[in-house]
Amino acid sequence: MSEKITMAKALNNGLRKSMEDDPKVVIMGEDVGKLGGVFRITDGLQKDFGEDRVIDTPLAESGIIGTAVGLAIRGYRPVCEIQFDGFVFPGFDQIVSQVAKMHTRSAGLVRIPITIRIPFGGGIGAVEHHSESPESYFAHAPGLKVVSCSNPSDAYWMIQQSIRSDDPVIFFEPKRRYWSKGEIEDAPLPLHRARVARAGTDVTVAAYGPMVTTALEAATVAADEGRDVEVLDLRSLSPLDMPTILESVQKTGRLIVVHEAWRSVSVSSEVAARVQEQAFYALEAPVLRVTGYDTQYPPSRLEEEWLPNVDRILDAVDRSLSY
Amino acid sequence: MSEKITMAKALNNGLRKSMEDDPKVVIMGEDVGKLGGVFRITDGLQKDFGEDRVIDTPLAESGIIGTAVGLAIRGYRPVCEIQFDGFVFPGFDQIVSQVAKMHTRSAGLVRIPITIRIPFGGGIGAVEHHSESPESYFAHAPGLKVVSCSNPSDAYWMIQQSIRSDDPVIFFEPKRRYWSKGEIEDAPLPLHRARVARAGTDVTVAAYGPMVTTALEAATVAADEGRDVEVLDLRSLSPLDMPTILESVQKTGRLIVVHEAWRSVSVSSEVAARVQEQAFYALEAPVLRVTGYDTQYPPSRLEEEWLPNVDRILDAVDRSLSY
Amino acid sequence: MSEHVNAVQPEPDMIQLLTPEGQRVEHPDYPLDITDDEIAALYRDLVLVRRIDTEAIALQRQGELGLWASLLGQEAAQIGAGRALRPHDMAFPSYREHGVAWCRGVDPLTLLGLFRGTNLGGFSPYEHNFNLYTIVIGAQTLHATGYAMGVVRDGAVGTGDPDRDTAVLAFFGDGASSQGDVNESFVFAAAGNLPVVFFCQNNQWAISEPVERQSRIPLFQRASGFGFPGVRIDGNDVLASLAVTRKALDDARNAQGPRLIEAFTYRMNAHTTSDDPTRYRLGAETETWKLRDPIARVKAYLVRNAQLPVDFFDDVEAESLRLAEHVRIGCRALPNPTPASPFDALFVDMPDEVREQRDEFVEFVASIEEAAEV
Amino acid sequence: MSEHVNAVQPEPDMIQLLTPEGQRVEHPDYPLDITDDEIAALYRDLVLVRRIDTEAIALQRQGELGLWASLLGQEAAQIGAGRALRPHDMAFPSYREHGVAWCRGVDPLTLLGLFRGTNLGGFSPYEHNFNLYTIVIGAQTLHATGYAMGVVRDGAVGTGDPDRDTAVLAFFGDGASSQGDVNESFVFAAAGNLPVVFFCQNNQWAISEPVERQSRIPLFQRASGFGFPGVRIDGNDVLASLAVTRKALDDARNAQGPRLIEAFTYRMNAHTTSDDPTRYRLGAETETWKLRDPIARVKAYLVRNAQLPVDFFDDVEAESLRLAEHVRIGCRALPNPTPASPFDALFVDMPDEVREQRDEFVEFVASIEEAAEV
Ligand SMILES: Cc1ncc(C[n+]2csc(CCOP(=O)(O)OP(=O)(O)O)c2C)c(N)n1
Ligand SMILES: Cc1ncc(C[n+]2csc(CCOP(=O)(O)OP(=O)(O)O)c2C)c(N)n1
Ligand SMILES: [Mg+2]
Ligand SMILES: [Mg+2]
Repeated sequence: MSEKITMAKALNNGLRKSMEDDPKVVIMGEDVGKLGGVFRITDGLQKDFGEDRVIDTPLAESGIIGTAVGLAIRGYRPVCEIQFDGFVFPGFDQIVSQVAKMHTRSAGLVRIPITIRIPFGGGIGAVEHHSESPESYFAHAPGLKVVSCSNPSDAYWMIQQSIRSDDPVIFFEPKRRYWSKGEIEDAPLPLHRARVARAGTDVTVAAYGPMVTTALEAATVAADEGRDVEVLDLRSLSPLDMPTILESVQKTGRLIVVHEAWRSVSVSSEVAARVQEQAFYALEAPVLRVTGYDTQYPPSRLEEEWLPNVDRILDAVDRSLSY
Repeated sequence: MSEKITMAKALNNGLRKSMEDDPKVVIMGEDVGKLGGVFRITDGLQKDFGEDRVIDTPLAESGIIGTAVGLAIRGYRPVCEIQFDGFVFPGFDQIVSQVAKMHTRSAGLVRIPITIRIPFGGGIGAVEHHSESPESYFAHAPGLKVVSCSNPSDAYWMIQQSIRSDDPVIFFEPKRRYWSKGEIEDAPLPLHRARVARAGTDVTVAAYGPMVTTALEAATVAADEGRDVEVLDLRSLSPLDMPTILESVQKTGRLIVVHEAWRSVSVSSEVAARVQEQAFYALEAPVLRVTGYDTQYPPSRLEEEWLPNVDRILDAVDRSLSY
Repeated sequence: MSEHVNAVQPEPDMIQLLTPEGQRVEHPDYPLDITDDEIAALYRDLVLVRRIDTEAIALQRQGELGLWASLLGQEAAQIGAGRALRPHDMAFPSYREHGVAWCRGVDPLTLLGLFRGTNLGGFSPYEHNFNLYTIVIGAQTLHATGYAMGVVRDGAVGTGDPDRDTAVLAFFGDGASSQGDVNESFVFAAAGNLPVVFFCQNNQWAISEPVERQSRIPLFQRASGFGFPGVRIDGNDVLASLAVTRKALDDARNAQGPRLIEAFTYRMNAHTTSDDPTRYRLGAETETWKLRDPIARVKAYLVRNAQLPVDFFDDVEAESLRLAEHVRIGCRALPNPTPASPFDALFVDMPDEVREQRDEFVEFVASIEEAAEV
Repeated sequence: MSEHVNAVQPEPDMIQLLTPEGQRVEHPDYPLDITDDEIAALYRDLVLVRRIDTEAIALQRQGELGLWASLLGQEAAQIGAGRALRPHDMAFPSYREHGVAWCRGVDPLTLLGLFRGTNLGGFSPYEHNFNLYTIVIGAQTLHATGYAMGVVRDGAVGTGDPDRDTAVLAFFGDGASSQGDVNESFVFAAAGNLPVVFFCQNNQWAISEPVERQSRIPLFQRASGFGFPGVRIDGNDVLASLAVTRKALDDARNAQGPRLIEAFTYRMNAHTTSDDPTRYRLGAETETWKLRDPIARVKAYLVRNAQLPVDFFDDVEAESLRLAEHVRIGCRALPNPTPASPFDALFVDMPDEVREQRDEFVEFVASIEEAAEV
């Protein structure tokens, strides 16, 4: 085990490693060069790898994704940075109609090994469009793989695995955890495997990205109250690691899914729908969800309450156990 | 009751009525003028209402939606036509970041009464991007209302209700049913109410848009086998009419959700998630789903099999009843 | 031969009516009939919006605002454009147009909610014919274009009646010029011959990216590719901004179609209070631009040429202090958002499922407040 | 003064090297050294791709294809451009570039799968350096631009080595010129000085919308707004298309940056076989354009000037009949998609959940086939 580093640094190290390992890896996006990105995730990379491999693009997300597709066809392995979650939508068409479909369209003859990095989620006191959780949109689209890291070690390994993936990966980074520290494990889990972040027997709380920390905090509080909460870090939102989820539910009989994203037609809807089907007799309570409400992301003075938090998770634990 | 007309004609009549009733209603899109749209839904409207009210726009979906937002701010009530389902994505940013958010952003002081018509779904032997079912993307976004009609009467009434709605409505038209005929009812249901399309006691099949007909066909076959299937036409995908859905599930204890859209993170995920939570003790079997598979929409020579059909629904009925 | 190419023009002509030294100069195409009192009024605007900006930055430092996007250096471009508008014209800002808001009569406090996190804008575009700030780069240019379509449909263009004919002014930045939406706006505006003026504040930077990352030719020339006139002005010259924008708006309202103005200016501060420009640009560049300060030249002109009341400059200074206090005190007094507000403002016609979530949330917030009180 | 406006030019100059009457004319900027045999080869191309088109329309009528997008009238633009490409250049078509595909050596049967519904394209862009058809309007221009970024990064531009230096050719239509993606391509290509040539077939119509709905100035002028050269050619003149595209590609590969070519041509048929143009355009217009037929003029030239084998025209005709038969028979023999194919081609690395759905689907299809056999 190594020293503790921040998630931001872990991502930066992971990107650097990928660029060293494969000369076809290029980083592209707004302000990724000298500035190192608004979150400094690409800090120093342009200096070390040059302007040809760390590309400050014009300000146009469709252009970023669309040219990445062309680079991929030419044999490159582009890593696109979307500056904030709310700014991915001008590139949405290129993502769902081109990135996601090109491999099928070519009967498998073209590979589009693009990684699209998106800092996501709230809790940083930002203005509109800077705190969104758009992962559900992408998890609906076949042809995309969607993952999110929750700690520095996963950040370090998962970004490299995503870049190495021959399939396109939408990589969600929990921006409010960028500065939290942790050690880097010696070896990674497979990219699309969920992880038991805390073993427990009474109820399962499944989360990902920024909410894993919150779920673990809730589990700690619950433990004081004599409730043994198992916390799953889903890590991969598409595909979902159903065996790991089902194993946990078989054990606890109760599941709560937590994310910041809006509730309706979201990743938690899908988890609930699958679990109630695949573990019908194991469930002692309905799958509950603790999520962002179905409103616009609120002004930051309200975000602490609006976001899923320990209180709301504990409340769901109570409700689940009361069935 | 009147004579039978096609859904295409019903929509055309509904649009005409809306334009007569309110001079602020304008229709805009690609080829909506002289051509009357590729499906002729706006046939004759430009001739009768002039080029100022039926606008052939430049070929740019973001432009269509974005200028519609401006027209709405100026007091107009734009009805945008997206030519085919697969072409809504260049306009996705304007829809989810502007159309959906403007009312909240202005603390409720601006209204965006835009209707976005999207012919959707497959089964017409078309090429790529012409057979998609993107409704789940929109049902995830707060600030949008999402509906779909399944028959000429609903088409006639729901399009008018959508246009009259002071909230933005994404209006999904089942293109493969455009030419199916039906009578126009004298009065409509409220826009966001589901409808019992066929009463039954053994199992509920909930569908919308093109799949309602298919569900009814399946119910007829099932009846021969002595199974009494209730068919719900959801009509409104956001908001969902949960009281009607729950009432049916309380009665039958079994629910199957059917749509052409991809399964993962879709409208059926949401229905399943809500029903298992809100009718946990009423369910005698898990909520099952009969949907498009999580692949790209296949080449048309495979679409008949790929799409949900009577066989697959009947199979789900069997599975549900076997619990 | 029909090959068209615009060579790179390193320093193309810019319309200038007031030199950095405060010299009034004439331009044949843009005669400007303006009294010294009117110039003094512009001076007051410039000073006051700079003061609002200074105060907002201070408030951000003190933790009262989450963020602020400074307009320092761009006052002239904004005040000139803002004062060129007629009351019934409509303006569509991006997120930095505090000076334009000022000219429209928007109380600066109204702008602070977004940056303080008490609302997402929260004002009506109709009150001052000034639209909400738009953060998604370029999106507002299409809204302006659509609004202009509405103006045409209302018959409020080219009638010759100045109280009826209406123009629309759309603001965007040099970075924004690369967005599809901005270019689609040009397409729609040109094809429809719409009464919209596109006002690009080329402040040389899009966060850390210099304008050369976006374009290899001056941005005003973009218009020529779409078939309407583009012009570059000295964006630090309030008189040029006023005269050229006024003419462009007049052209637009007289059914001459769209116009593009590129205001050549400079972002003197960081992109926002979150940004650190020392990582990507040299202090020397900023120093050079200080010599072209938009306020100093107006003051120089007034001192040298105008017969102003003796206390004029002191009065403006005093007024700016009062305004600062208004901003300072008012900001802290801005009401926090109620828990119900995101739900209440979601739809005109609230669905039951939203109402249920609202009630759950309101109750939840009340319960933690109660717990906190115990 | 720096006001720029392009007045509407009703009939701007077009580069033409062969008149509709079959007269060879010279253009100072585009000298074309071409033998009569080479022109004869172009004639053969033109005739053969027209035959492919005719045959495909017939197949659609017979229910063998779901749809077809006819290139009738646009053969010259496409063959000229296609023959200007070098083998290692890359072409990014839209969905109507059957003539370009032909020049790249793509078997016409390869194109039919998409329209027959047996696949979604299903071929490798690498085999002939010809990308898959792209239906979402404009998307491919960004792919071409990104590919050109890769070319630059590979050091395959401006080296002076003709076997190494590579250019990219991106096709789009007049309607597509309005899409954000196309304009963003211009931004990226200009800012990066990329070796990409944008080839716009202005066939006057985007389904039912005449080009005036998209632009009030000639489309080749769009490039000037982005700072690179644009040129209009007679799109019904295969020699102009060849010469101008060749030069543009050479410029691009010599690191001169992007180019825009507008081929002024006409869509003689319906938009696709699903379309009914009588609803929106007059037959007279089509009649006029018949006089500018791209094939007739080449034949006229050859008949008048070239020393061809006596059987030349008959041979081409015979070859076209054989090609038609190849298309006719081959189309019907195209393999239907297997049930597993949408699943197998979804990812390189198939997740279990996709595998499960695949197995379920394959089993389901087998079960109905069984049932049908019973
Ligand atoms: C679609 C989108 N992408 C990215 C951003 C993040 N962002 C905010 S401001 C900015 C730079 C804008 O530059 P410019 O248009 O020149 O305006 P300026 O800030 O200089 O006034 C960027 C990239 C955004 N707001 N919207
Ligand atoms: C994004 C998108 N919107 C709409 C369509 C539907 N559509 C197909 S072709 C076409 C017209 C294209 O016109 P143009 O670019 O001139 O090409 P042409 O068909 O004339 O070759 C339209 C609107 C589409 N394919 N993609
Ligand atoms: Mg800028
Ligand atoms: Mg065309």
